[in-house]
Amino acid sequence: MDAQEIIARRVAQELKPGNLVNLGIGIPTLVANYVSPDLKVFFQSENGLIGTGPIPEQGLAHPLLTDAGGRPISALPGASTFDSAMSFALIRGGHVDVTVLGGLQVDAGGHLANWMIPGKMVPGMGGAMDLVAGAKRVIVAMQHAAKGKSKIVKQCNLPLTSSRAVSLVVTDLAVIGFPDGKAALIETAPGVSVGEVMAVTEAELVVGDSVPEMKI
Amino acid sequence: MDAQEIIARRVAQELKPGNLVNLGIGIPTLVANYVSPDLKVFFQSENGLIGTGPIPEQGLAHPLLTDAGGRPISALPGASTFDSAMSFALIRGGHVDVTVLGGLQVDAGGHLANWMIPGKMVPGMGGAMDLVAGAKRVIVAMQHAAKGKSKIVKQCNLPLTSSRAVSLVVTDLAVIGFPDGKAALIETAPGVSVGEVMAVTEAELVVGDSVPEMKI
Amino acid sequence: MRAVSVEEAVAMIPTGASLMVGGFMGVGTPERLLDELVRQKKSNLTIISNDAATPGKGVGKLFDATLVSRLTATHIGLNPKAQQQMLTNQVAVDLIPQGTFAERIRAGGSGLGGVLTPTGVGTLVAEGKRQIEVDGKPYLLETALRAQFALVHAFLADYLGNLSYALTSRNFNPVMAMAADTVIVTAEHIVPVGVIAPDHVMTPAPLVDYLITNSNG
Amino acid sequence: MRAVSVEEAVAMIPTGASLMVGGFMGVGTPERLLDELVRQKKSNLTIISNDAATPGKGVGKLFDATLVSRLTATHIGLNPKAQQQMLTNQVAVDLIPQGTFAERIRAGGSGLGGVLTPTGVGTLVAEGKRQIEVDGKPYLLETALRAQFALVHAFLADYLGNLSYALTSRNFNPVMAMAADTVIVTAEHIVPVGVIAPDHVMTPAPLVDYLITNSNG
Repeated sequence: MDAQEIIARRVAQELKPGNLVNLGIGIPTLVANYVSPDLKVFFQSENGLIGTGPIPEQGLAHPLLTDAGGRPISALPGASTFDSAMSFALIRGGHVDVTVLGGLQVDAGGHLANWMIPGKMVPGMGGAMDLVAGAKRVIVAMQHAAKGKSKIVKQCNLPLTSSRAVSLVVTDLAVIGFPDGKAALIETAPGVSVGEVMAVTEAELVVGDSVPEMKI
Repeated sequence: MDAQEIIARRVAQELKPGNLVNLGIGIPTLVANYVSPDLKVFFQSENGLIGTGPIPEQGLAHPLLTDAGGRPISALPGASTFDSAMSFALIRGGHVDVTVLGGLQVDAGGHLANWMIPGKMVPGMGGAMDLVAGAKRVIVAMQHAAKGKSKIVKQCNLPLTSSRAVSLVVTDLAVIGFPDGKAALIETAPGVSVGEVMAVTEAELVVGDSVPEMKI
Repeated sequence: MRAVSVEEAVAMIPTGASLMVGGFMGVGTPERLLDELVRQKKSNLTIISNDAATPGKGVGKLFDATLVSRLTATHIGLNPKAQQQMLTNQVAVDLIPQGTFAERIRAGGSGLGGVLTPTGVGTLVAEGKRQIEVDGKPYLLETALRAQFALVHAFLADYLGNLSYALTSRNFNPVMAMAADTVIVTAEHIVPVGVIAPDHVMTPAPLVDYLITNSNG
Repeated sequence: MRAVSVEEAVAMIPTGASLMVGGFMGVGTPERLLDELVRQKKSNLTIISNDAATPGKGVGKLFDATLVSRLTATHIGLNPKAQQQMLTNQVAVDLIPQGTFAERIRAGGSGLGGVLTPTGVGTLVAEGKRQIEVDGKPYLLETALRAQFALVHAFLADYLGNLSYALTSRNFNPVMAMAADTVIVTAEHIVPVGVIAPDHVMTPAPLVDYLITNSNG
């Protein structure tokens, strides 16, 4: 199982029946592959759709039915469409149960930075700031480290996406939560020891007596 | 021609082709009777309809198609319906070209009081405050005097509906405008002299060299 | 979304609850829920509704049964019973402009703290409110409004909970369906998934918590 | 509403005008109006649009032709030309959160001075903005946004100007159709009055100033 699959499978377990879920681009998009249709989860595309389905078959793509990247998408039976003011009323208003977003850094207090690297081209935050400010639960799905550097940091030195803390971080090595506002190691990836996680994590992690392995 | 008909006929002349118009209850409602269908004026009912038509024939009333008083109404071809947030976005946002409202008092500065008499039962302002704050033009349609007392006063002693001045007042005796923020006599009703208007008006009126009669 | 009977739904509403009730002069009001509130004698209610309808109709039924202790509305001129209960201080009434009422509820459902409106500036409505200038123009800060429950009436509801409304019965129903902790819906017709086209859904399914399925009325 | 050709419509837009342009990554964008803006070389434009689309598509065409001097958007990551014009200061770009973008335009069209949003509090987005507390919670005051022209693309337009939008091409079109002095519309299909049912009209006719009637494209 590769790193992305570990992350996507583990995040999928966080979704509950009937949840309204918004998936960011990158690893978060893969989460949909591991969610059983029986769960009846609703996926929102912030360009104005609830009920997104798989990529349409050749010849069945409609130019006016796309995802937030402008790519053809399908709509499941029971889908609904709406304008952007409504789409973000749903997001900001707490009607999205779970959003899954990529991250550049998450710090020991659960703060996320995922939209800007100073000195580099800034493409814009799109819907990320509203999602972190408004969704009921914010889950960050990302690699634990990049170029050998921990992405779970003591304090973000990149600009924050929100002053609100995220709910959960799922990486290829661990699941990290923020009970009492402090980063805590909740699970380790299969075959990864607590010591191995600690060794590659810059932030201090609260560790309980026994840390279970992800069941994926 | 009775007082109400004089007022309604004269107000109707203020409506221009394609205008979006909101009529209040009472005398304002009568204005629709004197507007030619050729004008293609759109009438809005603030409970969520553009394109109100006449009272439906017996047996053709639908319980879910009503005016703001809850009475059956009809919808003309090309009508549209919407929720109350949209209805007042249209009103507050300046998309309503003309609103015609009843009045208790209008003062020399054009301020309207029409929602509350202290000491009496206060039913609520409904949509009146938004209409006066937001419509492009606000026309007050009312009797010039009530119980022998001028309703065109020096200064309103009843609570104001808005700090914004109205555009025009049409009464059974006169048309009064507010160029430069001061009440001015623009027209008199047929057979009514300038002197007669002045005699029953508490507010000072600016009067030009010649004041035309309403052409109704 | 869960399908429940009207009796079960109303049993979940405690005495003293705050309820947003859709409808405009009783048009687009979930009458069956109001009848059941009366039958189960849920009293001391805080009601947020455009108006008080008329005796015997819509929200008016709650005043007939003297179940209301607070009311936020825009106009109660056509319900003498509600007026009398206001004058005798049985009901504390907060009357606010209709556009402000709509925006406060929309803000409550959209995660906004409030909006700046020109409506009411320089009037009695401004009393006790913050006035904020933007580009030299004064506005009132009107804050978000929410309730524990929203009682909503749709024309069509599908088996997932997607809703559409007909003609002037839409009014405050869609904004209220976003501004309460729990949303309970009655519908004129409950239809299979797909009958309401995606573009015609006015309240998306995930917003609805309970759909009343008693067949009568 | 007046029916005009695309040439006449664009001739009304002066150089240096501010334009809201509907669409999301080019989906729901009035392409014919953009093509004609390029053909008539309307330069120095202030563009308010969710994104910069991609080169050759939607708003991207205006960057291809270097007609833009200011851009307010939420994301321009998929248009390298727009990015380059930002980096070389040919275009002054204001990037704002997408929900804030939607609300500012909605406020502009609804007569609101602004809204209070939690989005951006404690981030770079808060710089230079008023922070206002409501019930102890901090919000940013985000002010209304308007333009001289809104360029809107509908799926259906009827002969009066009523509009409906299809699927994800709705996006910012309805809010922009309320937030500009002059609203110009292209539609996939122009249909007789009555084809769009009253409940399915998303932009009521009185909001539309000009409907493009050239038969091609």
